[in-house]
Amino acid sequence: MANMAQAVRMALHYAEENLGVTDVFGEDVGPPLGGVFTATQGLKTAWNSPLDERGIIGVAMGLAMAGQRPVAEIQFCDYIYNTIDLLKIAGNTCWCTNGDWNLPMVVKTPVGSGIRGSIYHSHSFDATATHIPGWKIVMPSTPLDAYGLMLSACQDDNPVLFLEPKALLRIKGDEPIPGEPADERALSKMIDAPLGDRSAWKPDWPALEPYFVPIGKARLVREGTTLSVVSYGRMLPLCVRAAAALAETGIRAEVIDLRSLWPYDWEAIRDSVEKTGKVLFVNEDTEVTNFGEHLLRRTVEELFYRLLAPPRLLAGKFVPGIGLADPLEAASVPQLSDITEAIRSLAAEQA
Amino acid sequence: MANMAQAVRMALHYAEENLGVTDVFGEDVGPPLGGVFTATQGLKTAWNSPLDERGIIGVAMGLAMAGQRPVAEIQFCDYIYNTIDLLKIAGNTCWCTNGDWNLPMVVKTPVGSGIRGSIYHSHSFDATATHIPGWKIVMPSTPLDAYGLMLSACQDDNPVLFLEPKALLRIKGDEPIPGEPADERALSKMIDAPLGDRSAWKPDWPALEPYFVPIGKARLVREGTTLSVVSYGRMLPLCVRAAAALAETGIRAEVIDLRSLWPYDWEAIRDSVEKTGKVLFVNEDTEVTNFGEHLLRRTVEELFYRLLAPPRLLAGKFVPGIGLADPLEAASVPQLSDITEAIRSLAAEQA
Amino acid sequence: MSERGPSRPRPQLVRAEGEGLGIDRELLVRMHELMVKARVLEERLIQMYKAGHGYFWIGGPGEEAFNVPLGLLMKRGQGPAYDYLHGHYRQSATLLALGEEPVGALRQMKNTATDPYSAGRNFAGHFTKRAWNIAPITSPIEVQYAIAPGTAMAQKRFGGDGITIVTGGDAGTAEGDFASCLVWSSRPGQELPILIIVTNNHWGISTAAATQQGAKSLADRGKAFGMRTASVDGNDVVGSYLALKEAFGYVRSERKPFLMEAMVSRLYGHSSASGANPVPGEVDCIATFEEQLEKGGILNRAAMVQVRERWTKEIGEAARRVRDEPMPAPESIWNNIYKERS
Amino acid sequence: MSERGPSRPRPQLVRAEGEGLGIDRELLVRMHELMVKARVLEERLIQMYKAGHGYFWIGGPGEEAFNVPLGLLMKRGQGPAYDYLHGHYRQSATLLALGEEPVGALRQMKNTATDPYSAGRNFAGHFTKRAWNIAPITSPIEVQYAIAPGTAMAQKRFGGDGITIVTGGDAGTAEGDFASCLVWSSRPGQELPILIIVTNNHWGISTAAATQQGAKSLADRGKAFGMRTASVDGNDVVGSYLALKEAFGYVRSERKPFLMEAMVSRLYGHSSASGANPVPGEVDCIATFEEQLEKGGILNRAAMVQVRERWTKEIGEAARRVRDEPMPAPESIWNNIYKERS
Ligand SMILES: Cc1ncc(C[n+]2csc(CCOP(=O)(O)OP(=O)(O)O)c2C)c(N)n1
Ligand SMILES: Cc1ncc(C[n+]2csc(CCOP(=O)(O)OP(=O)(O)O)c2C)c(N)n1
Ligand SMILES: [Mg+2]
Ligand SMILES: [Mg+2]
Repeated sequence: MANMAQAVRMALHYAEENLGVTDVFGEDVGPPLGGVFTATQGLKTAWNSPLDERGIIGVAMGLAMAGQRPVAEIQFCDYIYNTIDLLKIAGNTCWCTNGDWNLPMVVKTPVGSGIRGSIYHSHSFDATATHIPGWKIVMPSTPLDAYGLMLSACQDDNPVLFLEPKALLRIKGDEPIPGEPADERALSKMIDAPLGDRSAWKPDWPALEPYFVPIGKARLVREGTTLSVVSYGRMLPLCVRAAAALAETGIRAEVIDLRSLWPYDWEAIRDSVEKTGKVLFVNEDTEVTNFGEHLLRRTVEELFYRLLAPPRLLAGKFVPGIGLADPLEAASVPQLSDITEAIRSLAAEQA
Repeated sequence: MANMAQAVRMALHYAEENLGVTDVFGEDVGPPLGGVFTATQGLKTAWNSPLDERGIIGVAMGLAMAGQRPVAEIQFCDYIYNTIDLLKIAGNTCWCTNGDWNLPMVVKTPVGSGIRGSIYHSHSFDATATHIPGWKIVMPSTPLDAYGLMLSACQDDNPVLFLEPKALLRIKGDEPIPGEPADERALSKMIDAPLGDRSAWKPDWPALEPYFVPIGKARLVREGTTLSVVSYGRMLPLCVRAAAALAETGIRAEVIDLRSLWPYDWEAIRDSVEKTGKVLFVNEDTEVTNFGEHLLRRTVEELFYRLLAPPRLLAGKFVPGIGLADPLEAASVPQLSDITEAIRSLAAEQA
Repeated sequence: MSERGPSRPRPQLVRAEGEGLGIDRELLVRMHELMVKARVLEERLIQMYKAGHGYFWIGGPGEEAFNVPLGLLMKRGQGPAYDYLHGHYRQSATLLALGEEPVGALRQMKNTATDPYSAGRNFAGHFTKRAWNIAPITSPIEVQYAIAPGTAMAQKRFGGDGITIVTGGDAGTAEGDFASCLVWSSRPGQELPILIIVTNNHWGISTAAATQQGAKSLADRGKAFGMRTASVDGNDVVGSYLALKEAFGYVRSERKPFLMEAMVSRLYGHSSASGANPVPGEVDCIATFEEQLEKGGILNRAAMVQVRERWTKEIGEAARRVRDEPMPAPESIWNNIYKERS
Repeated sequence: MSERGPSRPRPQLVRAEGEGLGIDRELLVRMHELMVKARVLEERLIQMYKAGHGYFWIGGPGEEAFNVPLGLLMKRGQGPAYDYLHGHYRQSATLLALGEEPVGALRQMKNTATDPYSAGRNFAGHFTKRAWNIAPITSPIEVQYAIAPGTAMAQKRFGGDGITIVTGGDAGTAEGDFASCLVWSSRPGQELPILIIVTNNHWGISTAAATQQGAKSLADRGKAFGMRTASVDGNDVVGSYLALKEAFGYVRSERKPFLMEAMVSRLYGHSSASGANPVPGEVDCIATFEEQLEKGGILNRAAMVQVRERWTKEIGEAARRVRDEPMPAPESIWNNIYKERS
C-alpha cells in the first residue's frame, strides 16, 4: 500500500492530468528534491520557488486569478505565519467582490508533531486556519483519504487548505489507492525518485482512478456506544488504538475522523453524541482558542440536554513551543496514554 | 473626563516619564498627526515609522533586546496579520532561550467594529492573539482602565498586547484619570493638538499619578444573581446597558469586564458562575475558534455540574468581513438588541 | 481604443494639430475629457461624503495625468491574452479610461445593494471587474505586489502580448511585498511581463517620504534585479503617456519586467480621514494640461469648461439616482462566501 | 582580543613572519586554530547525529573563513556599548571565535537539560547568549533582518561605537524582511550602525540560487538605498578579515549601514535532512588556508595536524561527558514562559 506522501503525489499527478492543476510549487517542491517529504516528486508541473512564503501565497492567488489551478506548498506550516493576511484575502476575495472573483487554489502544508521537529517543525495550524473565513480545510489521517481529499481540493473552485499530518506521511495505508499496483515495491520503483542523480529520472505513473472524498464529510472509523471521540490528523490513529485497547475493558468508544475541518460534518458529530451522550474532542494544537473548543461549544449549544457528562477536549498544552527532547514533546502533545486515560475517565463519569 | 484616546496618551506620557518607555512608534504615530486616533499626540518619544508592519514589530523586538522599552503601534489590527510569525517569536523568545532573553515591549492596536470601518477597519484580534503563547493581552472598556492597563503593560517585562476598542476611543469615562483636571475642556486645551499647523505646539501635561490595573484581574461591573455575562472591550458597555434595561423586568444579570484576556481572571468567572449557574460570553470576533469558546470550554470542564443551563456564546458571524452598509455590520456583529435577547433567553432557560 | 465607452459629442477642436505636444490631437482631447471626468467623479464622491451620503472617501484626484494614459494603453478584456491590473485605491481615472461607467463608484460610496464592486460591503475606490481583468482593490497596502506576479506568470506561459500592471503608493514600498514583486518578476530565464508602478506623492498619510525613504529614487530599486526602470513626472500627461507607451511596448514584446515611478499629487490629501480638502501647493495636472491645451491651440477655455460642466451634470444626476437605491439586506452577508459550481 | 577564551599551548611557529598574507602571523595562527576548532565541533555534531545522539543537525562547516574573523572583530559584551549579533544557524565559528565553549553546542545537539541555549528545547546551532549580545538564533529564515535594526537603533541613540551585525543565507534574501532591513537601516538622517551580511552558498536546501535570484550581486540591493556595499570571497580568511575590518571600521565610526555579501561553501550540504555528507566540489576554506599557511611558512603540516588532533580529542571527550547528562524534566515545559520581576 502507498504511504501518505505517495498518495498525495499520485493525487497531484491525477489532478495535473485530469483536473486542470497547472502548478505545484513552493520551496524545494520541484526537481531535484520533489519536496522535503517527497510528496511532489516527478510531477510534471512541479517547480521550485524563491524562499518567500508571501510570494508563494501571493503568486498562487495571481495564478488562480488568471485561470490557472495552482497547488502551493508552504514547506512547514511553522513558516506560514507571515502570510495570514494573504490567506485572509484569499478567503475573502469572493465575498468582498460579491462573487466577481473566485480563487481555485490549494495550499498544502505539513503540520503537527511526532518527528522530533522541535519548536519550528511541530506546529499545528488547525486553530489559526479555522478562524479564517472563506477557506475549506481538510486534514487526512490515511493515504486513501489524502488521495480523495486532494482530488476534491484540486477540483474545488475555492481556496482549500490541505493539512498534512507530517508524522503520518511515511505511514502506509490499509486500503489501496485506486489504480496503485498491488506490490508496494513495484509502486516505489515506479514513482519514488532514485537516490543520487535524478536528472534523467522520470516516474512511471500507475493508471490512477478518480476517488473523491467529499469536503465536509466525516468518516465513522469505529462504532461504539459508550462515548464519542472526534479527532483528525495525527491524533486519529492514536484515538483508534486507544479505543481498540479499551474495548477489552468494556468501553466501546465510537471514533469519528472529521477529515474536513471546514466545513465540517456536524451531522456526524451530532448523531454520535445523541447516541452516546459523551464526547471527547482530540487534537494536538495548543488548547487555548482551539478548534476543538468550537466543536465543544457547538455541542453544548445544541446538545446540552442530551449530554451525560461534560464534553471534553484533549489538546496540546498552551506553551510557546514543542521542545526537542522527548520528555518535552510528550508533555506538550497528547500521547496514546493521555488519550486512553481521557477516554477511560470520561467513560467512568456519571452525571 | 478624559476619553480613552486621551487616557492612553496620558498613560504613555506617564510611562515615558516614570516607567522607562523609550519609544512610541508606528505609522503616523509621531508628529504632526500623533496617531490616527490622536492617542499619541505630543509624546516626547513618539516617532513615525516606515509603512511596514513587519519592520515595526521587528524593531520593537530589537529595541527591547537592547534595553529600550518600546510601545509599537499597528495602525489598525486589520494590518497586523502579516506579522503573526514575529508576534509568535516575541512570545516564545523567553521560553526558547530558557529565560536568557525577555522582551519588555508593548504592541497597541485598535480593534473591532462600530465606526463604519468596512472590511479592513473592523477586525477583531482577540481570537488570533489568545492563541499565541507568551504574550499578555489586555483590552480596556473605559478610559480609566485604559490608563491603568497601559501603565501595567509598560511596566511589564514581557510582550504585552494592548487592544484598543476603536469605537470607544472617543468616549468619555465616568471616573477621572488620577491627575487629570476636573474641567474636560481644560484637559483638551492642555493635551489635544490644535488643528492646523502644529509645528510649534507642545502639550502641557497634567500632574498625572500612577494607577496600575493589574494584568489578569477582571472587574465586576454589575452585580446580579440571574446569570453571568462575561465580556470585554466594545461589547462590555452594551452588555451593561442590556443588563440595566433588563433589570426592570426582574432579570438581574451580573456583568464582568474581563479586561485581561491573557492571563485572565478565572476566579472571577468561576465565582460568578457558581453563584448564577448561567453564563453568557460576549465578544465581537468571529465565532469559529473564538476566545469565548475557550472560556466556555473551561466553564464546562470545571463547572458543568453547577450549570443550570448551557453556557452561551454571542459573537460575530463567521463571514469574511464586516460590510460597510449599516445593515451588514448590524447583521455581523452583536448589537445591543442581540445581547438583550441573548440575556433574556438564557434567563428564561430552565434545565 | 475609440470603441471604449459610450460615444459622446466631441468637444470642438480649435485647430487641426496640437503643436509641440508630441502626440495626436484627438488623443489629447480624449485624455483631457477623461481626466476631467475622473476629477469630477472624485469631487462628487467627496461631496457625497461631506453630505453624509457615504462614510469614507479615498481616491485619486491628482493622479489623472498618469492614470488616464495607463488605462488607455491597457488591452481590455478577460483572461491572460489581455492586461491585468492590480491597482490601489487611487485608480478611478484608470477605470474610467478603460470605459467604466462612473455610477458604480457612486454606488460603492453610498454602499447600496447595487454597488457593482462589493454590493455595499467595501469602501469607495475599491474597484473590481473580472470581465476586464481588474483585480479586486483591497485596503491592505502593498499586497497586490505579492499577487501580481501570479497573473504575469500565467501570461508568460500563455504567450501572446497580455501583460500585468501593478500599482501602489510610495510609502507602501517599505513593505516587503514590494521587494517580493521584484524578486519574483526577475527570476533568471523566467522574467515576467509585468509593469511595476509606484505612484509617488511623497506622503504616506501624514508621514513625509523624505523622512522614511533612503532610496533616492524608488525606481532604482529595480536596478539590482537587472530590471529596466524609469522615473516620470506623473503630472505631465503627455510625458506620462509617452513613457508608459514605451514601457508597455517593452513589457509586451520582451516579456520582461519594467519598474516605473511616477511623481504625482495628492490634491485632496490622504482621504476623508484627513479632511478631504484641497491641499495648497500641490500641482494640479488638469490645470497644467489645460494651459498646454489652450496654448497649443487644441482646446479653448470655453470648450474645456463645457467638458467639465457636462460631466458635473451627468455625474450629479447619477448621484441623485443612487441616493434612493436600497441598502443591502442583512441576510446578504451570507452570499458569495464561496463560489459553488453551477 | 587575546584575552578571550581559555589560554592554551600555542602551536609552534615555523617562521617569525607570514609572508604575503597581509596580516599579522599571530592572528593567522589564531584564526587557523579557531577555524579548525569550529570544523571539528561541527564534524562531531554530525557524528553525534549519525550515532543517534541527536535528532537533527544543521551548522556552518564551510563558513569558518568568514565567521571566525567576524567573531574576532566583534566587541564582546552586554548592552548597546557592545556589538549585537543576529545570526543564523551556521554561526558556530563566530561563537567560538568570541570565546564560547564548544560543550554547549554538544549539549544542545543531545537536547539535555544542561543545554545552555534552550534547555533541550531547540535544534543544534540555535545559539543565544545575552551576556554577549548574541540574539537568539531562530529557525524561521530572515526574521532576524527585521529585528536587527532595533538593536542598531538603540546603539545609534546610545552613542559609543557598538554596532549591530545581522547574517543570513542567500536564498532567504527573497523574503521581504531582507528589504525591510535595508529600508529601516537607511532612513534619511537616521541611518543605523548595522553591518548587514549575506553568506551566499548559492543554495537554499535543494534550490540553486541561479534559478531564483535575478540580482547579479546580492550586495547590489543596498545601492538603491545609498548604502556602502561589498562582495567578498568568504572562503578566503585573510580577504574576509580585511574586508570585515574595513566594514566594521566604517559602521563603527560613521554610524551608517554596510551591506556585505560573502561567498561561502556548504561543505556538508544543507543539514542532516539532506544527509550531512561531504559535498564534492565545494572549496574547503581550511584546506586552502592550510596550504597558504604552509607555503607562507607560518605553520607546518605537523603543527596543523596537531591542532586538529587536540580539538578532536578535547571535543570528543566533551561529547562523551554530555552523553550521560539528563534530559529535561517534563514539567520543565512550564518554565520561563514569562520573565517575572525579581
Ligand atoms: C498594510 C497596511 N498598513 C497600513 C494601512 C493604513 N494606511 C492606509 S493608506 C496608508 C498610507 C499609504 O501611503 P502610500 O503607499 O504612499 O500611498 P498613498 O496613499 O500616498 O497613495 C496607510 C498607512 C493599510 N491600509 N495597510
Ligand atoms: C521562513 C522559513 N521558510 C522556510 C524554511 C525552511 N528552510 C530552512 S533552511 C532553508 C534554506 C535556506 O537557504 P539560505 O537562506 O540560502 O541559507 P543556507 O541554509 O543556504 O545557509 C529553508 C527553505 C525556514 N526555516 N524558514
Ligand atoms: Mg504616498
Ligand atoms: Mg544558501
